[in-house]
Amino acid sequence: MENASALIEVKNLKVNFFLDEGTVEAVRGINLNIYRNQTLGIVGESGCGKSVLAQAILRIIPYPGKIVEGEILYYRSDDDFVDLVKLNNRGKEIRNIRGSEISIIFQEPMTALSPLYTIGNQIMEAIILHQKVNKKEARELAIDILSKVGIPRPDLCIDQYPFVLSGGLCQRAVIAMALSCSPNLLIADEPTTALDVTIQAQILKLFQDLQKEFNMSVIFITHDLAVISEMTNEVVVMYLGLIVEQAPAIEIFSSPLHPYTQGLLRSVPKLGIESSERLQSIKGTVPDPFEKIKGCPFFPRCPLGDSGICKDNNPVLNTVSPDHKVACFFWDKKKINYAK
Amino acid sequence: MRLFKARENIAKQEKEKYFVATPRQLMWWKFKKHKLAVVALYVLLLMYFLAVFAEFVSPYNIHVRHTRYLYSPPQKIHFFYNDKFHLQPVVYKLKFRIDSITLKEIYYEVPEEVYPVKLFCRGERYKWWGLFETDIHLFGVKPGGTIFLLGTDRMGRDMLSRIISGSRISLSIGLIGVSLSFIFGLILGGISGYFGGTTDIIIQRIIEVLRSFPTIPLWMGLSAALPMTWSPLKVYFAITVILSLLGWTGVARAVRGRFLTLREEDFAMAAYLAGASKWRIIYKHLLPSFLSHIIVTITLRIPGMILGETALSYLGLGLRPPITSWGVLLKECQNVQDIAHHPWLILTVVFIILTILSFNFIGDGLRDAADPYAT
Amino acid sequence: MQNDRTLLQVKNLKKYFPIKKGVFRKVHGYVKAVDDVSFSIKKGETLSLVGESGCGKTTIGRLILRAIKATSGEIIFHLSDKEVKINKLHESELKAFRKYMQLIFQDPYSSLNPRMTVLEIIGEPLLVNRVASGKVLEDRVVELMELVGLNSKYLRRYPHAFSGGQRQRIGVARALALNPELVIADEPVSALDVSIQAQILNLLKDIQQKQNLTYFFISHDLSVVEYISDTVAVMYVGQIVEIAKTKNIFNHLKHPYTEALLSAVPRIDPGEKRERYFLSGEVADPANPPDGCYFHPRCRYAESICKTKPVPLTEVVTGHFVRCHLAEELDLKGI
Amino acid sequence: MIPTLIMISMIAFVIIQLPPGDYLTTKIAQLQAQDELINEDLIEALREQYGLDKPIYVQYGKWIWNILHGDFGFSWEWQKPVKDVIGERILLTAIISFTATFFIYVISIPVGIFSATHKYSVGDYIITLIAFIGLALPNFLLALLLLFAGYVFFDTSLTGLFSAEFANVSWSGAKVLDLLKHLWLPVVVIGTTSTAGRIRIMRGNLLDELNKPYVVTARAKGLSETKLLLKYPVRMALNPLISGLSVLLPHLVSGATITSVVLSLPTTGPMLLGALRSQDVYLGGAFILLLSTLTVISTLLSDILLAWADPRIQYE
Repeated sequence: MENASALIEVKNLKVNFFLDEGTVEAVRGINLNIYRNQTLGIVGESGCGKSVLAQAILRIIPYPGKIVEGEILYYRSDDDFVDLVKLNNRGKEIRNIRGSEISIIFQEPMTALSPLYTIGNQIMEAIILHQKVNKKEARELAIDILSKVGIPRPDLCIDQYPFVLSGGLCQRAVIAMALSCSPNLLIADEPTTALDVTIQAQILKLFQDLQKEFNMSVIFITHDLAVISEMTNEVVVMYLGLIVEQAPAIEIFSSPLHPYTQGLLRSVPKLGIESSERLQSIKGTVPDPFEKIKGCPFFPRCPLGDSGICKDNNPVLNTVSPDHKVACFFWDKKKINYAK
Repeated sequence: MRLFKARENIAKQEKEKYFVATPRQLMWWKFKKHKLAVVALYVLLLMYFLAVFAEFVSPYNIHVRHTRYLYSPPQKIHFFYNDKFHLQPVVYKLKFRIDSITLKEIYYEVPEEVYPVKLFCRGERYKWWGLFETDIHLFGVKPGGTIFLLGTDRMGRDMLSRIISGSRISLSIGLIGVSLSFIFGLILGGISGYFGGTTDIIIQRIIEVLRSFPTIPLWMGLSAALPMTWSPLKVYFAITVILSLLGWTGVARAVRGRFLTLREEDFAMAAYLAGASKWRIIYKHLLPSFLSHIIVTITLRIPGMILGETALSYLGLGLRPPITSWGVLLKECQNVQDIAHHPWLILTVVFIILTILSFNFIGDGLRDAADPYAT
Repeated sequence: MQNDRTLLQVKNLKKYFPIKKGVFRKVHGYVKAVDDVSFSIKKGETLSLVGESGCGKTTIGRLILRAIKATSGEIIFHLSDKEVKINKLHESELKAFRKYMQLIFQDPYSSLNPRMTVLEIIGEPLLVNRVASGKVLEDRVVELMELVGLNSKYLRRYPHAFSGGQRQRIGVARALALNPELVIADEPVSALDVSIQAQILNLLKDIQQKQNLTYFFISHDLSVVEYISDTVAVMYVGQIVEIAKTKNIFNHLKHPYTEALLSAVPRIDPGEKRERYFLSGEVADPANPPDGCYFHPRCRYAESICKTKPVPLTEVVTGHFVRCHLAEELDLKGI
Repeated sequence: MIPTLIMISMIAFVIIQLPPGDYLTTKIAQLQAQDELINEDLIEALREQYGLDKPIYVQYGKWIWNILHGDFGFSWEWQKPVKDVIGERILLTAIISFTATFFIYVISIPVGIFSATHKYSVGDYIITLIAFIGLALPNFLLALLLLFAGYVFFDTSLTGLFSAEFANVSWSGAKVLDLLKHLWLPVVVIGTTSTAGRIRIMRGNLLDELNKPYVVTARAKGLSETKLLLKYPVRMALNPLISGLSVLLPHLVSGATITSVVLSLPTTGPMLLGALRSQDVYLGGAFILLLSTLTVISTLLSDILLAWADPRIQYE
């Protein structure tokens, strides 16, 4: 954060999915900066648009989704930048960025790899694609990266098919693939959700170590607040395609300002905290994605909501302190302190 | 997103209607989206209507030979005659002369002699399904005129009437054959899927063997074994059984597959743990879920049955005259010369293709609709 | 609440699945999915079973429900007037007995038949056990829907009309329909969104208080387990490695695996960097477990005895059972 | 596979024995009625050799025993050993079926890929429509229509596999060329339905695969769309087509049988038909047995191919 030079600037990004049943506004106007060497956490429940945001950056939004507005500026250096939205999503330019400068890791390690090819084949493919090396060199690089992600006996593992490996090993292989070309930005979309806790801990540790080693920015997407709190220094909370709060991790977990963030924090059971008290859940459910939302998206479930203003007006993301932004009309009305 | 998949046809304010919609309603709404399937459904309904009311719909009795009109080409219906347009369609009188060189009959129309096409016209007497005797036909012309819309065959029989009448056999053989193979398949596939173990292995083996037989040679072999002395009705049923003998393997496989996956579904387990009996689980939980899929499978199998009959009859191993089926009709087109000189004889093909196409479209539409809850 | 009556007792429960190979389906060995498990649950309490995927926790749930039959061991259900050995019940007796124990499923989608209305789904246990029918049944279903916080005017809706959380409520209502003594909840919140999880957990707790229910709670999520349970059993490769009161499991734990599990759980405590301990390697293969203590290849305290000598589950402190040779010597860190 | 073959041979034998009486009895009666001389010795020898007076299982045993020793029996109709009658015809059937298989895959895979990757485009609709019509056009009808078209438009008869000058001469380079010239029609006729079906299958499979996570991962690697498509989803979507080979071949053999009757090809069809009509049991039986064996071999072939194409199968 000290040398705050942006790597990615997302400006007013809007993504719609045009389905037969109607249009789903998955991302509804997002502004966001990702800085060099920073780990940005994006947290939110299913359907909040966090994965779509990640896909938008790589321009791999699945059909029938489309970026309808906005810019995603990618800065190779301070004055060499490109608007990813303007690139042809099948063109050479974006393909050169994918996998080499920006790479992504998905939730299910087993399905993210094709069962028809060996781990090595799939990793080497990325290496050969982006680096000027021959097959033999690529293989050595692949073995090297596999050992970096902590795979035992990488020289044997490289010739294995994904389905003979455990979930944890597979995820390591996927990470190896993503890191094989030393990207500037790594997007991790729920990378540990499908894994067991002990394996999750291993993988999270691996992420922390690798980030230092590779000098890259990381976008860490998850629904798990605890994982976010361990992994990131800056947190973005999303709800229904919008950012509702953004702050450094320490601040967002100690003094969350948005009622949704507060609700989320209160509704998860925390280890070591007396269990006699009831969890305070957020009422209601996430609304129908086809519904057009006019006012504050959280209004129907909000404990502070005021039908006068919240119902019809969407609050903008306000900077309330130098590095804390919140989109709520009543953020200062009901502060709760989460510090222990 | 699951929640919102199947509700294309309902406006927002009708949400509640969607929420309480039965599976059948959901399927129908989804089916209706497949326009071609809906069209095909109407086409088939029409076909079956024709088959049921064959004697009434066809202008002539199928066995009546119009000996003065052998190999008559299709007659045209005219709205424009006497230099004027009329609402009442007519046909012209059909006459022929002998070509002096080839000695062939050449048919020509006589525009001076018009016969109005009348609805509910009186004609030859017939007994509808052997029940009601009447002489009313859907359409026809007065005695003296002829109305051979699709021409006549070598014995001067009206082709349209024969095709309509043939549809009764061809269309029913598909339905009955499929029903038989459905029953075989359901029972054996159900047993296989439900009990598993050795029973399953044995049944699977039998299916495997039957599937590795090329169907047509097997059908041919079996039909060749039918005694020539059998009555047409007996032959008809024997052929149906032969056709379904191989058809059931596909159904059995589909049933077994669905059974195995559904048996593992949590909701079946829930019913079991609630104390529901095996039969309740089968008919209340499993059957409704896979019935629609099975219907798709058998819909797509009917064409095969119809074609099987057609093919066997065409080879002379299936139905034989005096039974009239589409295959029997096609038998008249054994060689190129026949077809080349009397191309209208091949018009039966159009009906066959239309039917097969319709079944395929409906099957396609049903497949889309079969699981309205799919994501 | 505590009336100290044992409701369920599980003794030396084993379930071995044969591994069949080849054309003749010859048995080539066994997957020891559940390997000598014993515990008991008191009436009105919640016992949670935690462990990583494949450790056999779901199998134990199914064994208690007699959805599958145990290889050996006893499952004894203590009703107020009689004792029932579940593993010995005949099919016919079993059917009558099912009403005493019910299951809440993990997946709120596949556990509800999409072709049945809410009324039919919740009413099914009542109907098939001939408890109620017609209007009486409908009234009871309405009552149950209100109990789990569903609007009873949705009686005739189909499952597709509901969100995940609401569907899980329907599942809970179905499980409660017959007033069971024991409810087995197999990861009931892990398929739900964070904000919905809390709703369901609260619901389960409220109903337990209202009806003096007993829960057998299966989960991989330690914070959920801490919140909901009175007693916790930790499983590793088909065995219980530690079982004790919740407080003791989290604060005075005695097994290195429990320690590793707890250490692995990510926490929300920004700023505070705790010392973590990472388990290396992978979970042992239940078809071919290591000699001695199953955990020894991954255990940082392992000594030579651990590699050869199998460990029994021993009571180290009253009510605190541990399966570790070194349980008395180690000083492990809790939360 | 061996038990399957044994069962097939049993069924084939039962089928050919189904018609009442046997050829010999009928033939003798016929000859006697015409007061012709009967070679009693030959008939007795044959009766003995095939155990016609023994119970059916003995007959079956003898039949199979002889077949295992390369003797397929005697064709009454042709008055020749069955082996001499059918050799070339089975070969031609196999050639037609395998060529048709090739034709089917060469057409259907690329077209299916196009259709799936251009979902709901004009091209997709046209392909879909053609595929549906292809599905609705059974072999022999298509053969009839093509014959008709050939006659009307080109005034030629499209029947047969060889030109007249090659029909009855032994194999030579020129004859092979002539065969190739005639082969296209039966191949098209037999292959159309299956091609149409496989286009639909390929399209469906590929559509299922296109949005799988492993495809997205590969795309995120920066692969070009074409390379990506061919390496990942297409390879995966091919597997059902490969395993479908085992169903395809019986189907083609079936189709070839009836088509060859319509097109009067010198393959198995017309002869099998004749054999069945005249109860020439050993000829018919040999045909059914050999055709079925052909398809069993194809099942084996598709299993091997699939194991080669999908590493998951080797690990099972």
